[in-house]
Amino acid sequence: MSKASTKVQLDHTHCRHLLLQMTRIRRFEEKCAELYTQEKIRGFLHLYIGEEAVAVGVMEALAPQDAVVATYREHGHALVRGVSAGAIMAEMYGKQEGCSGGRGGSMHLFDAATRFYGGNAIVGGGLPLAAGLALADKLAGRSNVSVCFFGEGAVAEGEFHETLNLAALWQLPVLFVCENNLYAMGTALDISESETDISAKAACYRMQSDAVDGMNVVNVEAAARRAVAAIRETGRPYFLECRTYRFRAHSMFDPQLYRAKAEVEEWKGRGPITRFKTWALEAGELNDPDIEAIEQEVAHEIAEAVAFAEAGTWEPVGHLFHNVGAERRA
Amino acid sequence: MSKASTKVQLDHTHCRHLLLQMTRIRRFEEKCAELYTQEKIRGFLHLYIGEEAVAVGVMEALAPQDAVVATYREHGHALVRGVSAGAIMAEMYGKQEGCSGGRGGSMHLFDAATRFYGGNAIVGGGLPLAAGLALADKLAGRSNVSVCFFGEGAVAEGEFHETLNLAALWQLPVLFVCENNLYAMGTALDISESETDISAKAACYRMQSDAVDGMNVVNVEAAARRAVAAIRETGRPYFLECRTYRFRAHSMFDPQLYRAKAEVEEWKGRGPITRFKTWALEAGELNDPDIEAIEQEVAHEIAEAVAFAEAGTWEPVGHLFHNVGAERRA
Amino acid sequence: MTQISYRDAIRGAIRDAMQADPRVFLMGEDVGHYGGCYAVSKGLLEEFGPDRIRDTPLSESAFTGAGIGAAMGGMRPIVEIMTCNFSLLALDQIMNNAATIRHMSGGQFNVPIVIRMATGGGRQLGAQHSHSLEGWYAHIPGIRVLAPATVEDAAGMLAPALADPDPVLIFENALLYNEAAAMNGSVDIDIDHAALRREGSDISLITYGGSLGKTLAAAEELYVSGISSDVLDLRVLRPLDEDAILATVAKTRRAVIVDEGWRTGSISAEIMARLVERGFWNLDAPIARVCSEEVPIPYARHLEEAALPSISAIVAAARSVMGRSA
Amino acid sequence: MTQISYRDAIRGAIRDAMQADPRVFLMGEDVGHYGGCYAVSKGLLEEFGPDRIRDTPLSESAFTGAGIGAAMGGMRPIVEIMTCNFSLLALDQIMNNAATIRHMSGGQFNVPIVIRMATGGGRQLGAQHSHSLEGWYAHIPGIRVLAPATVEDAAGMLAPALADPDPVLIFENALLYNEAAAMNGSVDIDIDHAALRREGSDISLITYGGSLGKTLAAAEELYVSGISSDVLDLRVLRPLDEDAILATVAKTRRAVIVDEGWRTGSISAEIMARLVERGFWNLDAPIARVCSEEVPIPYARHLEEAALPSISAIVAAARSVMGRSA
Ligand SMILES: Cc1ncc(C[n+]2csc(CCOP(=O)(O)OP(=O)(O)O)c2C)c(N)n1
Ligand SMILES: Cc1ncc(C[n+]2csc(CCOP(=O)(O)OP(=O)(O)O)c2C)c(N)n1
Ligand SMILES: [Mg+2]
Ligand SMILES: [Mg+2]
Repeated sequence: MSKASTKVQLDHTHCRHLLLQMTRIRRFEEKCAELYTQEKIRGFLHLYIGEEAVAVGVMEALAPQDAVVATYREHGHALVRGVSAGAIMAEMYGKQEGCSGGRGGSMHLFDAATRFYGGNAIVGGGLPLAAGLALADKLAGRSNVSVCFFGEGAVAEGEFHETLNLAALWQLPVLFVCENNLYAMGTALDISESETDISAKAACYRMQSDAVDGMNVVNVEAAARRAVAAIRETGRPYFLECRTYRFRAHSMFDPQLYRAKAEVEEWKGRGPITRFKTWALEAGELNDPDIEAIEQEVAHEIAEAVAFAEAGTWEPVGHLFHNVGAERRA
Repeated sequence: MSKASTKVQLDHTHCRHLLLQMTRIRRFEEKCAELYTQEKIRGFLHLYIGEEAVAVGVMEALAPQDAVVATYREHGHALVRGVSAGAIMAEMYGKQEGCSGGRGGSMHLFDAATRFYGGNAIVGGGLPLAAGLALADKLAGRSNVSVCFFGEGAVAEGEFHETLNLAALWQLPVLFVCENNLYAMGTALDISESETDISAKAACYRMQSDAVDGMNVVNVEAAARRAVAAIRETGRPYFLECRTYRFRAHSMFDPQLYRAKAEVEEWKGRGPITRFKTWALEAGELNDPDIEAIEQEVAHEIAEAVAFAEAGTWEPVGHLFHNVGAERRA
Repeated sequence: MTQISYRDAIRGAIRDAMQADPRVFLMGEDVGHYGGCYAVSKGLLEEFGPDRIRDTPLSESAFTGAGIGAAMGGMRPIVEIMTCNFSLLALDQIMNNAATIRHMSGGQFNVPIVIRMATGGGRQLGAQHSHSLEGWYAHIPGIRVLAPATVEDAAGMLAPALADPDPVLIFENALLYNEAAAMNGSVDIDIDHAALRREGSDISLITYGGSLGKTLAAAEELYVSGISSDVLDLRVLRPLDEDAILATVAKTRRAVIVDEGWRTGSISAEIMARLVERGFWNLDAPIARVCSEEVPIPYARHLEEAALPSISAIVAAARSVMGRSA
Repeated sequence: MTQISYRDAIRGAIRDAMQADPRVFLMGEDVGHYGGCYAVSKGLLEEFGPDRIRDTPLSESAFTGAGIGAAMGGMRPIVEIMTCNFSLLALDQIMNNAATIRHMSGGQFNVPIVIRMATGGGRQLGAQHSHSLEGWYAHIPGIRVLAPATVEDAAGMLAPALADPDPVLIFENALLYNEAAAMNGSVDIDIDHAALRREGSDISLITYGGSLGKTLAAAEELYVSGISSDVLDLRVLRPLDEDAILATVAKTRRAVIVDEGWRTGSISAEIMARLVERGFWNLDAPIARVCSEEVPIPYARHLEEAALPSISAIVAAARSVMGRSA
């Protein structure tokens, strides 16, 4: 990959694209929240609202053959990775047209076509998988990168430590993206980590790292491009901390007793979409009609996704034992 | 505790004591090896030979009410902590007079009287226990220290990471002593850690740390005294890496394919006992009759220990279900 | 007699224990500032402070192990593992330390820890968040396993669990937290015996925890169709109250076991084994069991429902054991 | 026909697999430079190099998870967990990832991993190093569990395990590594069926893995005293070969299950349950089982022996099921 591609080209096309992607996530999830109250979507629903710049920025740096591992807060990642909104929505409806056939739900979106390896609901559980995917690529002589997203809460887990060591020791092409939104459910960072500078942890494993304003999509994209370029060049892992914030509750059950409304409002003021939109308008890269067109395009996509999900079908109960094993049925 | 007590007083009495303690371990374990070939001792037998300075130096810094957690390579720790040689030997014979009633064996020496909490055979498994013991002391307002010994192999385990974070975060009075003998079974340090400077890892958790020549008992004692004093003063954990080497095989089954004989010989040249003895003789703190007396004293102690173990009795098979639970029997 | 929820009953029990004994403290993920992921500990941080209502990092193994250490150090910790799904990360500490230290130390040390965790499916949480592992844990010698199925048991099991000098695991079925019942001020609960929740004569329905409600509903349905059931709530999954199990089946001579664990290797298999070993000649028909189907629990509602024990499956199994047509 | 050991049989199988398929690699603690803690992989590092014979740090969860990831990425990893005692540290990866990903992904991804581990007691290693967890693992849907009891199975089970598109766990009883047997050059082994290791008519002795030898010895002893036994080696603990289990008991009408797991919740309970569910009317007597006693395994030799299944206990159980005096 050429050096050039590690630079972000902020022309009209690209600005439109970034805003479109962030808007897709935002509106999609607003719709999800609505559908949740209507009980169309069930189970746990973890919204990414406020953190869109991270998934959008990082995905820009990836090639189609790269692999992605995410958490239970992964609608945005799946969407911008290229999983269709309809397939995601249908999954949350539990329909067999869903991207996981209705078996996974919100926390377990999967998609083979885009090498999207889930949707993992065990905090820290996805990190070893990403290392393994990278190991497979390395052993097979492929120059792919495996990206692993996780929250700062995962940093306290043993698997974080074990995996970072393994990846650095074995020189595995993994991009570790820590979405540091300051809370793990209701546990603030300083209640969970003795060292609250997350990006500093990479050094403990002799891993290259960077920290970036996760509310700024351009910064994230630039940092991710640098990271991915470094990984492809050196074959070694890289750690990227994205400092961000979730505007909504942890899940739909969370009364948010652990943080002040004012804090949330303050962060909302720094929202990634507002901020980027304002900048792009001021810079003249986008204009009001562009914005309007984006919103319409997104509204259309989401309406179609909902329609697709609504029209989806229930897998016959007789299929219960499908997908437990290849041939066997238990 | 006064500043003074963090200094090592190298007078005759203390030199004799240090040499005695190291010699006790050495001769005791040589005897164990012999008894193992005679099948008096069974199971796994992990010898500490070469590493004596670590246990001896560290234990000097402890008070009786402090707690100790060790690994499966813990004969030396138990001995210098004050568990009687007879009780340890009887344990390895599997006799009910053993310090764990014959239930534990070599890897599970326990002793309530000296707050010796084992003898843990899961690599890394003892670290959380030490943190918990320290938490109990802290919550109860006692100023004890809990010391946890573990090998450098344990550093790769998730429990190491989780526990160091917890101890630093909660300010628990734990002394973490890493016995870095360069190998975890046959796995050399640079095959298991991307960062081979073990003491540097403490900084990742904002924990104070030190590294010391673990072949020099005086250095270890001094470092341990500083560490324990710091813990008692601050209430915070402390990390002490002792750089050492095991002269024998990992266990009695190890053909040692992974290291060169020359390397072992080189380290033996730096052996903690030879070295300290030579120094003390040269410094005039000890003389040949002292050494002779120590050897005799130790030989006597060990002979008694073996006699005690031999004279020990087998727990009736009907007691099989004892010590599973307090009252219930399954 | 006031109406209280299972959740509030547990909170009350924790509060009582903490007031009565300064050695008791609660630790786990989000037990403090968040108020407990199921709101069990809501308000306790304010009442007892962060030393005794201790939010932990996401470090299941370390904080469970620290609980074991603290128990050996004289405290009486209540460790909350958010759900049993995450307890796998702490299993080494539970099986290799908590369950063995008394034994390995020849009885010198004991581990008076209580580990609470939520369990069960039925909320469309998918394959990683719907395990029912209580029966599986009951395999491990050296621990006691409790499954409170009623508000009364939720209120009353904690105190004896804390009084137990050895590790006690309490599995709270997450669907029960909102259940409410009228309750007396004080409860005196034992953690040794099963309880007969309904008396009948034709068949024994043996169950525990989250399946008790379904089983009682099935018993009612069966009753209407002329089949009268004993419903035995095991309450304690380890050690099993074998006498109670044998007694009910000695009376009815027929049994169905209902259990939310996966069928193979479930606690229901163990109960069948015990009945065969000591009650074989009392049996007039094969014992049946209604368990979870052997699939990772699916997200889609209809599939999840099909995977978990249902009232109709219990009724059908009982009718079949009775030799009646479905 | 040459005489080879169980250990060498496994090594040969690994070598063959690695030569045949470049996607196969072995990773685990001390598989390389040390030569494997049971010397299974001795010499393979020299032959295949450190990329394919991969020494791992002490990080059971991460390297097992990395094996799962590598399997999804197209490789065919053989992950060695030194012993099942340490596998508890990797259980989250096994149960929550390996066993569920095919299902959660709606069949898009599969996990063709083989996880080998040593199991069993009998070597005076004490409570943390003597677990027999294979039957316990058999509870988990989405994985296959194998227990090679013979040199032939040790040699032959790896290839079909690697060919299985889903996770396969192989439990090697550590006492078997030194067992030797005459073996043909090639073996063609299936991993679906149990095997009848001895034919008889009076009673079925059902077992697997490390207990097969003891069970065959017991069968011989029983034979001398006039009791003729079928000895069924389960071979595959999940999915159980229920037909074979039912068939032998249909023939003999009596059964003893022998299993090194702790009794409560053991795989032997499951076998009893299956026999009751589908073979109840074939039974002429209660089924008995010989399991490990429900204690953490003690170090002292005589106590350990008392805790594990023994030939005499099997004989006594069989005689009792036959209605003979001890
Ligand atoms: C091992 C494990 N423990 C606990 C949980 C319950 N849980 C789900 S999300 C979460 C918080 C995770 O926080 P973080 O990693 O910061 O990610 P975020 O939700 O903020 O994106 C917790 C405790 C879990 N899913 N897995
Ligand atoms: C969790 C776990 N994994 C593997 C083992 C097997 N094992 C026992 S000791 C050992 C090496 C440990 O090395 P280190 O921590 O450096 O201690 P040392 O033996 O060198 O004192 C291993 C791999 C174990 N006991 N526990
Ligand atoms: Mg977070
Ligand atoms: Mg070492």
